Amino acid sequence: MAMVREITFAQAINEALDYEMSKDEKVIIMGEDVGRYGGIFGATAGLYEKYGPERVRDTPISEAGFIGAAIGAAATGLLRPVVELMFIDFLGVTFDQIFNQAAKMRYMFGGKAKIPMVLRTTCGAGFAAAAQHSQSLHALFIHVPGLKVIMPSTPYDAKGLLIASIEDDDPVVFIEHKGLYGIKGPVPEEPYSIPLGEADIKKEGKDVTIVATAAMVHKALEAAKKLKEEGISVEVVDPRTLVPLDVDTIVNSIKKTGRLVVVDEGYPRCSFATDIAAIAASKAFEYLKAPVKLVTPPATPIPFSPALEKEWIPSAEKIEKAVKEIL
Amino acid sequence: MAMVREITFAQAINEALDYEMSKDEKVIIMGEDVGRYGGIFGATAGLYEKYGPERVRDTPISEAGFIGAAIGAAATGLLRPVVELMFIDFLGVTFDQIFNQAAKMRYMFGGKAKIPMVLRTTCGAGFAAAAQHSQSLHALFIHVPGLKVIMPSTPYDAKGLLIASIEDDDPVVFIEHKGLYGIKGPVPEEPYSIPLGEADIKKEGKDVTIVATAAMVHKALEAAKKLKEEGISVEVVDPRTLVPLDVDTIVNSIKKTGRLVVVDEGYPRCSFATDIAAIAASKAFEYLKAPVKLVTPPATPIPFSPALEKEWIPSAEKIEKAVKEIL
Amino acid sequence: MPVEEIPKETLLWMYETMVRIRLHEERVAELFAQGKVPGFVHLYSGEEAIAAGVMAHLRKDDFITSTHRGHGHYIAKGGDIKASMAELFGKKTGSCKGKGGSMHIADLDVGELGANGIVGGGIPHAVGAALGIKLNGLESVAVAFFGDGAANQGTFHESLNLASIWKLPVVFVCENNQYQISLPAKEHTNVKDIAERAKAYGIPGVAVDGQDVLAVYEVAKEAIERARRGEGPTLIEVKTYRFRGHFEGDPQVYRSKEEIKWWKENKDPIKIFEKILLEKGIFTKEELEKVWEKARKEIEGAVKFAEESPWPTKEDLTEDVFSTPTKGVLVWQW
Amino acid sequence: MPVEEIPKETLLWMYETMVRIRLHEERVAELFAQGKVPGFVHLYSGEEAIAAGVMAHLRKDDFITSTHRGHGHYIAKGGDIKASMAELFGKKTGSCKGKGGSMHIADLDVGELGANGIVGGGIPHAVGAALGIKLNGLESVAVAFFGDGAANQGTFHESLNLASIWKLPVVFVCENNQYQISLPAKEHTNVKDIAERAKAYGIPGVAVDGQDVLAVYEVAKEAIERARRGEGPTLIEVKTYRFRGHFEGDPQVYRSKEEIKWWKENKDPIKIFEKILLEKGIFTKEELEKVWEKARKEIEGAVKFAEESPWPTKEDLTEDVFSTPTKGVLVWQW
Ligand SMILES: Cc1ncc(C[n+]2csc(CCOP(=O)(O)OP(=O)(O)O)c2C)c(N)n1
Ligand SMILES: Cc1ncc(C[n+]2csc(CCOP(=O)(O)OP(=O)(O)O)c2C)c(N)n1
Ligand SMILES: [Mg+2]
Ligand SMILES: [Mg+2]
Repeated sequence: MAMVREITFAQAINEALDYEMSKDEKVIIMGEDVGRYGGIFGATAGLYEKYGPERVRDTPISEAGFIGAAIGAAATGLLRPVVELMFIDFLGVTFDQIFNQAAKMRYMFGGKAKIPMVLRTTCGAGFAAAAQHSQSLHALFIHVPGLKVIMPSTPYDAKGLLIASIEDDDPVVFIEHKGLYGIKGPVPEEPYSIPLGEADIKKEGKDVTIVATAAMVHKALEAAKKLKEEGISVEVVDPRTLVPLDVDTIVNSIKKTGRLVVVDEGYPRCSFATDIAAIAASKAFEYLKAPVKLVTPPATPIPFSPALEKEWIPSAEKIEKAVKEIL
Repeated sequence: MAMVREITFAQAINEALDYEMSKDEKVIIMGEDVGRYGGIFGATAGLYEKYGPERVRDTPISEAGFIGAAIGAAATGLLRPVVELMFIDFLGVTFDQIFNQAAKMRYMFGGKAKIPMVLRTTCGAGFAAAAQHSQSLHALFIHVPGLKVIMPSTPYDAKGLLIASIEDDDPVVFIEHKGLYGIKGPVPEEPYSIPLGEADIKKEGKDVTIVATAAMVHKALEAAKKLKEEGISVEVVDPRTLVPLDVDTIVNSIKKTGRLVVVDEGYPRCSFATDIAAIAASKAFEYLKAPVKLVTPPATPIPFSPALEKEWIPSAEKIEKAVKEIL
Repeated sequence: MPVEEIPKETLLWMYETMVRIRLHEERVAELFAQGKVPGFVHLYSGEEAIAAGVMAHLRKDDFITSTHRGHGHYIAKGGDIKASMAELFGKKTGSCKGKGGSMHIADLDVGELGANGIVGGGIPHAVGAALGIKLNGLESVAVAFFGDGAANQGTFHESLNLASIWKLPVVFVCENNQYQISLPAKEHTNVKDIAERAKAYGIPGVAVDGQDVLAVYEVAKEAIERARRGEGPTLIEVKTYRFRGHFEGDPQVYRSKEEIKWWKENKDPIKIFEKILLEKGIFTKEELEKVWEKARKEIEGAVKFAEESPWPTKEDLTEDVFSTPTKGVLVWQW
Repeated sequence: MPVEEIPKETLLWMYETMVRIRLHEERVAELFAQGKVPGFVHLYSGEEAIAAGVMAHLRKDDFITSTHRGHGHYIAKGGDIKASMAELFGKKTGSCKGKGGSMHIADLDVGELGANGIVGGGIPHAVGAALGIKLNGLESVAVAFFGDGAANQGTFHESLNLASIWKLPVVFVCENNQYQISLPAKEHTNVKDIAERAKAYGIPGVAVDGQDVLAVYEVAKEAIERARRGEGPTLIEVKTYRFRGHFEGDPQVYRSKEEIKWWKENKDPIKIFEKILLEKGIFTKEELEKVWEKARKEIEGAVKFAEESPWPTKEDLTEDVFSTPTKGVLVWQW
């Protein structure tokens, strides 16, 4: 194979959507401004022109209504909707449909329902978008049994995981970090699928394990690079799929390094960070040589001012510091 | 003082409400069937008759509407609403109002707003009420900065904490476990307030710390009793206030015992259980002599059949087993 | 609608359906009182004409979404009473393997997309089913059932608007039984007819007497045919009354015994229908009695089946969360 | 409303308010382009007559709830432009200490209960404010502003219903600027006038031309006086048009340059008002020009203040989460 071309994360998402729509008529896209506008972040660009307004469907501001409709359509088996919640921050107006309906139907109905739908949404701070447009709320979805939760960090993972998600017969919450849309990376032109539930070791190392997702993977890699200069070898584990979780890869890494730092952009408590720490404390305790470190934002809403926001988001410096504290 | 009379948990809640309403005209109650019916679990019984339909207000099924209204009323300073969400499971239709509005207003407005409101709600399995009427979703509230989260386990705590919550100027989520309404305990007739943020050691011990809340406190005490017969001394810590959290009391207990079991009726991941485990792993690691054990339900929706539900809920037996595993 | 214009077998089917629902509900009430059916149980007695009058027009490939008060919809849509009775008991042979119970009974094979414990939760699902129908070019329709209380939930508003702008083959049936648990409808809604709300979405709305199955049949016919023709949604408000408490065990402090008695005596949909069928000489008394007998047998058979069925076991607890197997685990064995 | 019936100082105030808003918005657009104002910025240019015409009837002890497009409401309700400009810059002297920004500007001291980043999120707050007013026996009113897109959100429905059944002193003002970001209103709503939706709640509804401040003034007067008299809520739909993109940086692929041009040339609310004021000889050209001058100075002063103000610091980050101190901690220093 020739050198793989590089495309952006947003383009990778777009390719996965395009491929699935071309392959299966049942795949449709619904959401606010996904049509004419091509999605507020451009992820659905060109699809309205290619597949028309019936299959790329602009919706009113009725998230409970149209996400509920996606669930109903999926339950009938007549469609496989990919529905967009413009910002993850808006989940509050539609959470019942996601956590009580989509997540529970199969179980409540004794395994007789399939809900093949993907809820695509965006997360992440760093744009001075303030308290209601910057959150990383994956923990709220992870908490609720019945949802698969995906959070890619690279264009390659984005394409492969989105294809796998759309082809999955369960409700999948697919979370795209706004700060990643512009990053470029190698992505094969042909379609491919990355199995859900498989972590990826983004960098091997032997002194400390860092578990991080989405944008935090890149901060962790940045920190790892700096630490390498000081002779500290960091392993960066990217779970990619937060539910189900590849616990083995995480535990094996801790077994190797004996030390764990978890980096998460979600709020600190009842979070993905505490999740991984709890796994370490219960399943890898004997391998741990030092306290587990969690690098998270403070327990505050997200401030608007860039001067404050940059303090709020976990930084490479804070990760470095945390690593050094347990060495 | 003579012997303190015993009343039920539901009566304790009722007394706190009655006291606050009698004391402050701004305190009003809103919710479905809180009036004529006296609340579906009887917690507001008699208040409609005493304070009338304006202050004890039956609402339509519009949780986002009336909880949002409570928030607006609180923000004006004109009222101090105590609003009831009949089951915590219904949070999904109103979550935006709670987590993006009530929780964030003060911070977003630079400290200029006060939101003196209490959201009372009920949680807990054990009544064959199935997947949408049995959940314990406190983790979802704990996750979001800006909410105080209270979860009492005894009639005494219920009264004192509810009085403190209503007198607090911040949005408080006050969670009552359905399985506790009927339990009796000593409760002084006079009003009293238990400071938010103070854990209570429900039983002292020296071999293992169990952290548990609400109904799980009683299961933990049951297990502790059995274990005592085998010579194992268990300390049961009831945080009571989940936000803010009395970390010191928890860490001090681990310091003493060197062992931790967390028992929680919430779903396992990104949960109150992982929270406490993470605190132990990061802040009490040097004291830990054994892996942290988490006793939680499985990662499934809550099954209807009593035959399954009893397996789903953490039991005293499972707690006993967990304790023994780390001894 | 003049009874003469309705095929005799449809009349019989509606009568049978109403009787089967009534007997089912009254039997479940007993079983609840005996402690055999646990949990929250909301019965449909008094409202049978709605399920029967609407479902008379539906086919197996049509879809419905239901509510916490869903037994009647399930039965009328063709659900299996044996499986649902076992479900109410929490048995492994139940339609949801005992995992759902009364509030979550579903039968996707007959297009019953589920009862729902969340008021208003199922309305958008019907909209989605209708979208699926439309995009697949099918002739089916979807019907959403919900109560008067549900009509104040945000999902009602959003769903009717979506259905209207997208011109979907869906019919909204609001079962106005005049109470939202203890709250009288006139205290939660400030319009005479909830059907008037249709205008807010530019769709037809019609209010009808829900104790008269022929009236329900007629308006449902028009709405469903309209939907099948691709002309879009309709809101039907059916005025009715529930004969029992909100749920079993409800002390009903909010309404008088006289009120309940009046409705039972004067507005029992089965009695009203029966009278017409007999007066017009469409069926004999004996023919109708046979319907009761047959239904009674069916229900007793279902109860027996449920009682004799095994409980689900520990192993069943963690099954049925996901459909597509994946790597990775659902963490809980700490 | 005949301009003669409106007090001259009110006319002047409305004109001033519209000019201040316009100049503010156009200046903020520049500052955004220069990178001085970060984040999402939704401007109100073209819609000024609504804020001015409604707020002309409000007092300091009345309440409003606003939207993501909230600068106009804030200014018209009496908010301090210096404080809000500093807020837009993210400075410590901002009305929210830099923590809120454009989408969360609030000034509780003048009854402005906050802009809102969640479409429809503020509507229930106005209902609650009105409930507070009613239970305290006050004469105040609450006004909820929101867009055409917001009228399809569940909170719209629930709020209007609550206000109606409880007969609250609240006025709902739907600013129909014909777009929900890129979606034309006719594709998200299937009724000619959103005002028709009032009937679904048994309250009055009225549609009005939002480019004509006198028309807005008139309908707002009636609705607000009605609310003050304790006669309950009104829904006002104001037909308007936004002159700029949905937010700054919007490529506006969804509408033509010609359309925008037409509106700016023919339907500029300031020009329309100006013409009447001059034609009727109520103010001279010079008097009106002075208004612009004064407003320009005010805004430049605010920009200067904002530019010279200090940034908030690390220490500010964790302040202002809670108001009542408690024991226990907010865990994050792991
Ligand atoms: C979102 C939500 N809020 C509240 C409830 C509690 N609840 C269950 S049934 C009911 C009343 C429903 O009234 P209506 O829609 O008229 O139906 P009915 O019971 O009269 O058939 C309520 C409030 C719920 N299940 N879901
Ligand atoms: C609940 C929610 N959904 C979606 C959005 C994203 N969003 C912000 S403004 C907007 C359009 C609002 O349209 P409208 O109500 O007409 O107000 P306008 O912007 O036209 O003034 C959308 C979809 C949001 N902020 N909140
Ligand atoms: Mg009802
Ligand atoms: Mg608009």
